[in-house]
This record gives sequence, C-alpha cells and structure tokens, in this order.
Amino acid sequence: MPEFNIDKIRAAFPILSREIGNKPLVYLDSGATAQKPKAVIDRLTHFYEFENANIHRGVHYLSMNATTEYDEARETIAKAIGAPKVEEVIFTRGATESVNLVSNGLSETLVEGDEIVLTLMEHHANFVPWQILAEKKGLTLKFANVTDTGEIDMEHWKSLFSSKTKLATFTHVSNALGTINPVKEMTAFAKDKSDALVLIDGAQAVPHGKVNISDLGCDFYVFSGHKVFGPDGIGILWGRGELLNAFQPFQSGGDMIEHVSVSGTTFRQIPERFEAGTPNISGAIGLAAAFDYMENEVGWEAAEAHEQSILKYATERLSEIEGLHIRGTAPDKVGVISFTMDSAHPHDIGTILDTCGVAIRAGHHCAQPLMEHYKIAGTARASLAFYNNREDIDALITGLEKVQRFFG
Amino acid sequence: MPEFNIDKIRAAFPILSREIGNKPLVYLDSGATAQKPKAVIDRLTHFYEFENANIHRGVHYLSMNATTEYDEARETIAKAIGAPKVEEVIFTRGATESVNLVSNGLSETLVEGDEIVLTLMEHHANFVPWQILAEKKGLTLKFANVTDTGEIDMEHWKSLFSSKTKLATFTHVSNALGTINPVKEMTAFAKDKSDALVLIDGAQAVPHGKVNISDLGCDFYVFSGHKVFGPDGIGILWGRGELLNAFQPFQSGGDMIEHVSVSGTTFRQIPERFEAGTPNISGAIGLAAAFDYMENEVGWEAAEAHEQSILKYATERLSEIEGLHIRGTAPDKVGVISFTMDSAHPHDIGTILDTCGVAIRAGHHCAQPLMEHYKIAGTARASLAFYNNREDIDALITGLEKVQRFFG
Amino acid sequence: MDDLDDLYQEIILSHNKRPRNEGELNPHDHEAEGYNPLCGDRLQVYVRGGSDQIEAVQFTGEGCAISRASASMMTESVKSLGGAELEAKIAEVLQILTAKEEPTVDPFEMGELAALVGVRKFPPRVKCATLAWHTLQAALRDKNSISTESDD
Amino acid sequence: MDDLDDLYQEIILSHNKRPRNEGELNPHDHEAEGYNPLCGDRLQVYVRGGSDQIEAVQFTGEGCAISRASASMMTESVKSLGGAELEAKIAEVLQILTAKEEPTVDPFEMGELAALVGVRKFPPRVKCATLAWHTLQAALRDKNSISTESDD
Ligand SMILES: Cc1ncc(COP(=O)(O)O)c(C=O)c1O
Ligand SMILES: Cc1ncc(COP(=O)(O)O)c(C=O)c1O
Repeated sequence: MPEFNIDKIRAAFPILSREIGNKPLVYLDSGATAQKPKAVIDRLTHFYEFENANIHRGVHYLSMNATTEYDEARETIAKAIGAPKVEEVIFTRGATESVNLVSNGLSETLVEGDEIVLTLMEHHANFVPWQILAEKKGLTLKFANVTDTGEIDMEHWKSLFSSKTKLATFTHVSNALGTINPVKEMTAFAKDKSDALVLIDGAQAVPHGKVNISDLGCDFYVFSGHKVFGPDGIGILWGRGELLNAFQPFQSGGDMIEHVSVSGTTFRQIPERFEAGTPNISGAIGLAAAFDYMENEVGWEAAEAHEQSILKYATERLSEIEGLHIRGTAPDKVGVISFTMDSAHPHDIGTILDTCGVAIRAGHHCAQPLMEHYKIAGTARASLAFYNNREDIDALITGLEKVQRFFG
Repeated sequence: MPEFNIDKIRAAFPILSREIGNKPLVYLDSGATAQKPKAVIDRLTHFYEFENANIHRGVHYLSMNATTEYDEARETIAKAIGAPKVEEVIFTRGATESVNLVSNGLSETLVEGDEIVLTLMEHHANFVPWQILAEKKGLTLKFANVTDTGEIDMEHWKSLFSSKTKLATFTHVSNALGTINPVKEMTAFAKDKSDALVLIDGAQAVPHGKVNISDLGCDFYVFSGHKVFGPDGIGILWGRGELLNAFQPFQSGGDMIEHVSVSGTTFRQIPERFEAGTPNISGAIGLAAAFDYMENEVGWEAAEAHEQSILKYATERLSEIEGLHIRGTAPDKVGVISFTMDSAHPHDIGTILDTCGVAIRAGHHCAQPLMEHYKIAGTARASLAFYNNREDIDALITGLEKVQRFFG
Repeated sequence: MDDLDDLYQEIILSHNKRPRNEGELNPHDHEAEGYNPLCGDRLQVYVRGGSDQIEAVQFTGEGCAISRASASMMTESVKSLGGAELEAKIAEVLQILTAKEEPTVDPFEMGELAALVGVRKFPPRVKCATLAWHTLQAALRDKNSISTESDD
Repeated sequence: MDDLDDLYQEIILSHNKRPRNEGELNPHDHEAEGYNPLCGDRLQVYVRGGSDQIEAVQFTGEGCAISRASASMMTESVKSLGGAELEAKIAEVLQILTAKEEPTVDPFEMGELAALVGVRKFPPRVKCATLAWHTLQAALRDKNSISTESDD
C-alpha cells in the first residue's frame, strides 16, 4: 500500500480540482454524498464500454463475465465489511431501501404490543419505516434521549428495554452530529436484556473507517454505496441468513423465483430472494471498486487518522469563532461538524459559504426529531472525508468570517 | 438530425468494436440489456468527475446543479414518452420495481373477489407481483391465451372481463416472442368494458420505437432504463397523478416526507412521495442522455425502420434453416426472434454460438407460463436493436450451421 | 460578491435583525402556518380583517434572513390593503420572485420590497422569500397550513 | 473450436441422441425431480433398490445435450453399485466437474464419464452436467425435488 499522501489522494478525485465560480471547490458535504475516485469512475466506464451485459441467465461470454463480476463484487464487499457469509450481502438501492426491506420482512412476525427501541438521533431513513410499521401493526416505538453533547443517553436507552422489545435499532454514526455510538456494547446489551433483533444503520459509519460486521453481533447492517465513494443507486443490506430467508420477498419478478407457473410460484433463497429484476450491475461492481480502492490504494487506518487530524484542526478553528456553537461534541466522533451561529441562520451561512466555493449542508439533515429535541430548526453542517485537507478548513473559516461581516 | 448511417451508429457504441475470443462481438441480446452509446457513458463520467452531489437539500452550487439536472432529466423523459405531467414520472430501479410499486399501491384498495386480467405472455416482472397480491388478498387472476403465431387471443382476452375486473395488465411487446400488442385498442376496450385500471409493461417496447403514453389511454406504464440504452439501476413508472397520490408510500425515509416527528409523519406528493432516500441521480441523468441521443442523434423512426429491415433479413435467413422453428410470427413484431431447433437444445445452441462471438439468450426468458403454454422448456432468442446490421445476422447463420454440424 | 450584496441588502439585513410586526396578533381573524420541508423553517401569519380589508398582519416563526425579512416587509406592505389592490400586491411580489424572465422593478413604486429581487440569483432561496406571501394567501383563504413543496 | 470439441465429444453426442435407460422405471423405490431454474430444464430420476444396492436407474425429462448425456451415462455407471462404492462414484463425478483445480482424469478408470471433463471449460454448463447426479442423490435420500440453485 502506498503511503498516505493527501495531495496524491486529492488528485485521484477529479472533482476536487474543479472551481465553483472562480474559487476552488471546497467540498465539505461528504455526509450527503461522497466524491468518487477515478478508480471507481473508470471501473464504471470500462464496464459500459467493454463488459456490459445482463447477468444470470446468459450462456454467452459477456453475460457469464458480468455474472462473475457481479458475484465477485458481492464477495469483495462481504470481505471488506466482515460479513460472515457472502450470500448474506444483499444489493439494494441504498440504506433507505435496506431498512424498508427489513421493516417489510418483520411486518409478518411483529404483532400488536411489540416494542421497538430507537434513538432520537436516527436519520429519517431509519425512523419513518418503523413509524409506518408501528402504525400499521400497533407496535410501540420507544426513543432514547440524546444528551447535550450529542450522545445517546445510555441509561435512558437501557431503561427502554422490556420483554416486549422485538427490535432495537440505532445508527452507528449520527449524520447530524458525527457521534460514533458504542454499537458493539449496545448490541450486547440488547441481546442480553431481550431477544430483540438488532439493526444498525451504518450509512455514516462505513465511509469513515473499517467496519467489521461479524464483530458487532448485530442481525442487520445497512449502508449506501454513494456515501462510501461508490456509485449512485446501490447499497447494502447485510442480514443473518436464517432471518432473511424467513422473510417474505420484498419485491418480486425475474431472477428471484425458482419456478413460476399460473398455479403458483416458489422463491429462491438469499441473495436472489431479494434481488428481483435486473439489479444495478455496474453499481455493484463500482461499489466493490470503491472498497478495493480504500483497501489497496488508501488504507482505512491512514484515512481515518488523516480525517481525525482534520477534524481536530477544524474543531479548534471553529471554536475560536464567537457566537458559533458546535452541536455534537462527543469524544468519539467522525468528521462531521454541525454548528449554529447566534447571528446567522444556517441557510444564510450556507449561501454565503457557497459564494466562497465552500459546499456545506444547511437544514435538519433528515433528523427532524433530533432538531426538535435540541429546539433548533437546523444546523450548518461541514462533513469531512479522508480527501479533505487543512486548506479546506481555512477556506471554511474565511467564509464564516464573511458571514460575520454580513450578520455580525 | 444526421442521416441514419449504421457504421457511424455502431462506432458510437464502444462495446461493438470488441472481440470475444478472437471473433468480433455479435451482440444479439439487447432484449436482456441494451448496449450504451458513448454519449450516455460520457454523461455519467462527466457527472461523477465534475458535478457529483446529492440533491434537494443543498444550498451549495453542486447540489443545486445536481438537483436541476435531476429535475431536467425527469422533464426530458416525460417529454420523450409523452407523459402529460412531469411529476407523474417516477424514478424507480427498473420495470420490476415499477410494477411492484403499483401492486403495493393497489393492495390498499383491491378486495377479495376482485379480478385482474393478464396474459400468458407476461414477463415474470408483470406476473409474480400480481400472483402474490392475489394470494394475499383473495383476488382472481385471469390469463388470456396466446395463439400459435404468438399473439394474444383477443376473443379470449375480451371474454375475461367482468364487472369485477379492477385491473387489466399486459405487455406492450413480448420479450420472448417480439409480438407488438395492440395496446391502444386493448386499453380502449378495457376502459369501455369495465372500470379496470390499465397497466402496460413497456420494458420491451420503449427500446424499439417512440412511445407516446398520452396516446395510449392507460393508467400506468413501466419500463427499465438499461434496456433503452441508459444506465443500470434506473427505471420509470409513469402513472396518473390522482391514482399515485392516493397510494400509500412504497418505501419511506428521507426526501419523501413533509414533516417527521415522533408523533407522526406526513408525506409529500408525487414524484417525491415514491422516491425515498437518495435516488440514482446519475442514473436518471444518464437515462435522459439516452433519450436525447435517440431523439437528436439517431431518430426513432430511422432506428425503427433499420431494425425492421434487419428483422426481415434475419427472418428470411433463419427460415431457410431446416428444422428451425421461429416462435412468434405475428405480423407486428419488434426485432426479437425466438426459435427452437429439432436437433439441438437452446442451451447447446447458445454455447456453440458463443464460441462464434454471437451472443444470444437461451432459456425461458422469464416467461415460464408462456413456455408451458407452448410445451417447450425454452427457446434460443436473438434480439436486435437499431445498432445491429446484416453482418450480425450472417454471423448468426454461420453459427447455426456449426450447430447443425454437431447436432444435425 | 456582487450577487451576495444584492441578496443581503441593508434593507434585508435590517428587517431580519429588527422585524416589524413580529409576534402573535390577538385577536386575529385568520391564521396559517407556512412550512418549508427542505430546511424545516416554519412561519405563522396572523391577520385581523380579511381579503376585503386587512387591518393588521403579524408573524411568528423561525427562519433565515430572507424569510424573516420578507415576512417583515410583507406585514408592512399589505397593511390596510384589500380587494384587488391586495391581490395585485401579492401577485406582484410573487411575480418578481418567480417569473422566468428578469422582472423590471420600479423601486419607486415597489419601495423596500424591491430589495427582494436580489433573491432571484439564488434559486434555492426563492422559496424562503415567497413563504410569507404564500402563507398570507393561505391565511386569507382559511387554509391552515401550506408547504412550499405542495404549493409551487 | 478445440473447447467445443471437448464439450461435444462423440460420446456425449451419442448419449444425447440415444440416451440409455430413458423412460419411467416401474416399479421403482425412489424418485426425485431435478430442476435448473435458470434454463427451465427438468429431470426425473427413478431408482429401483437403494443406496445399499442400486438395481436399476432410469430418467425422463427435457434438457440440453450435456444434461441428457450426463443422465444417460449416470444410469449406466451407477447400476449395480451400492454403499461406499456408489458414494465414491457420485463424489468422483461431482469432483471432476466442480473442483477448483483441474482434475486428473484417468480415462481408463473413468470410462465414458471422462468425457464430462470437457464441460469444465464452460462454467454455465456445469450445472447441466451435475443435475442428474444431484437428482440421483436426492432420490436416494427421498428428497423429492432439488434445484440447482439451492443445491450448489
Ligand atoms: C417485458 C419485460 N417486462 C419487465 C422486465 C423486467 O425488467 P427489469 O429486469 O429491468 O426490472 C423485462 C426484462 O427482461 C421484460 O422483458
Ligand atoms: C445515518 C443515515 N442513514 C440513512 C441514510 C439514507 O441513505 P440513502 O439516502 O442513501 O438511502 C443517510 C443518508 O443521509 C444517513 O445519513
């Protein structure tokens, strides 16, 4: 593996050399979607220019080859995330679809009065599906509070478990605050205290360091490809085989059936069971290329160390700004910095930074329950990836000084 | 628009100049997935290298720009397919998901005893979801027979309608036989005879000529991007707005909600209602590029005329082969030629052709009910697009002669 | 920089800092809540009187500088209007904010509201500026809530 | 061409054209249906006797040259085998078809079955060749049906 050289890394991401207006792009919105290295873009191009075919049913070379590559992509990803069995890795459109698949699957077995333990820091993707299911089935949702530093209030969370708890679900990393939750300990507690299934939303965890699912003890783990330097329209649901195979299919159609006739249809086992129709073949292959890139060209540890150093620098610099409040100050954080300013609304901050070429998010970050909890409408959020550097933070600070000139 | 020049057209598809083994690729499997012109591949590359961002919630330039491009992609596609209202065009993963979305939506309103009229030539994607729904809800499915020439037996189909018919669904073009069904007349009959909703599966129609949805009178129309020269992982559901807005959401999460709180959630209208989570942004933009390419660089009429001329040539040449039977001989056909040979099984045909660089499908083409009807296990299928030429057919014939040498 | 100065004109910044007519209006005859689901901003508009003749308008709620300034200016500019005159005023503002073509704004006639035209260069912010006006319309029609997403 | 000649060896083509032991076996003690969902092929295998001692095996069904030839050769090669010997024969064939490493095949010992090794160069066809053998296993275990997809 080459040494971690931030300039070389940045050169591998074509978009990072573009300008916005006439200012260099400062991309601090990786929490929304990550940028793609040339390795991933080239992989997609190569597939479409040279290898494109549908999978599974073909006896011709291109189709066999595409099938092999699709299968190998699953293997690569399974290995990268420590999935114990390859077939337990299901390709979906993204984290949102993955959660929906599980909530649909559980709708067959959960019954009135059953309880689900969530937290107030869930992204809508891991919140609304459960709310809808709860309404349909008469389930009770219980939400763990969040502390002032932006951590799950563990005592409160633990107090929510009962013999009726059938599912505990929590985000690995908060997209709005950056907090890394102690998911391994939480899973152990949930398993010890109840026979709840555990679903972890890893959408914001996977881009920031190596995740080993086997190590976590959970039953389901979900994430999106586009946030982990992979292509759009692809995501992962990992789940225990015996649970997934007991689910009714989520969608139905070609490839997921064993035999179809007018009198009845039988379904295949995982992974095909949940991959009805033509999947996003190039998306799967591109996502595997992203993991390959991270493993072989960058190194997760070096990436994480670099990101943490930038996070530290950014936190220091931002703390110097008067009237600026960082929301989410947990000791264990990824490179996500949400903040509010006394003088300016997040939207105005975002607009002014944009004129400086600095891309951040402003708003509720699909975490309205959390915002309500903090009694704020939203925050400005700068979110990092390993390709950010100190100059990015300096540009952010310069931009915030401009905000103060207008609103100070 | 430039004149239709087949050599120039072929040069626009990079994969068509590759070799398989040391034979030039002869791609006769466009029914499974179509090849992509450079215009589409370049559009994807440009997006990822220069424009990549998440949509909707951003105040920064890249995000606004991606949002605009995503919205414009929807407009381009709406216009290309004659959708009366832009917001009625929903982005899905593909035709399979589109059908599942509708079957899920209808599950709220259909009740025991309601009837659905289908045909025996449906692809599994437009069959299994209805079968599952029927089982769940106690609906009756009625299947129209297919004639020896591979057309829907219209008298039989008409006889299936009753006052209980709530949905009529049929494929625009049969993927296994190539038959173009008279969908406009069928829709008119269904609407006249019942108050059934009409869903048309356009997956195999859209790649072969300009479709104007407004003209058809149907309620839902579905297709896949990858079959119409666009990227993987993207597809379209078009549906009447008042019907779609009355559906419960299919998946839930970010972007499709109006307001989320612990006490309840309200959902947005179409199209966002059905686009939970981060969509396949580049997929949507790439699909629009495919339609642009067809409209502006090729011309649908010229493409169709050329494909029909190759179909005619292929049909003539294949008919000369003794013991070869074309399945599907309707007068109105797209460039799909299914056939069986007395001497050789489709699988063996496919393998031998593959060694000649000729890519075809062998099998049931996800149309098992149709195969059962014909009492065959499968066919060999050569499927054309406008980029095929006579040389492709000559190579197919040469390959079939080789099949006869082994099995004759 | 130019565009930004157009957006955050002194007049906007001043209305944002010291909005006129902020606070619940009691008693009131009409009220509505406006909501921008993309950023989470909410705005309540209270009206005494009605479409025929507005006596007073006040607002409460959270929002960015643009939405607060727009709300503040709105409360001042529609006070004591009614009938066709009121309709014309609302239409005029929405027009300069959302019309496809660059509007010709007569600052003499439009007064402070002319400052809103700078928002046009920031398309995602247009909804911030229109929110107060849409909410006023909703209040006058006794529609209790509107959302920028379902409304335009 | 070479690979294709390896696949469709004379022996395969001849078994395909004139399969031995085709047709339902009556009476029989065991039967199973094998199914390849990808191509839709089905195969029935009928056994008289059992794992201890096979007396006769016959098959019916549709399939490609490879699956028919493999079934035909299977019926011949396991007839009158039993116990460990039978198990070893089945294992040997599955081994030469699916082992990761190129198998060393002794044509003298393997007899006609050695012809199946040519299938290895055509990965999607391997399931055609194994189907009969898996179905035989299923029949002997009184598992009524197997599918190539759930089985390997
Ligand atoms: C007629 C028809 N409908 C639906 C589909 C399903 O399309 P997809 O697999 O892209 O979802 C196909 C694909 O083969 C088809 O041919
Ligand atoms: C924590 C978390 N979970 C889930 C999601 C949903 O991901 P997607 O929109 O890719 O489905 C996100 C995306 O923002 C997220 O941050």
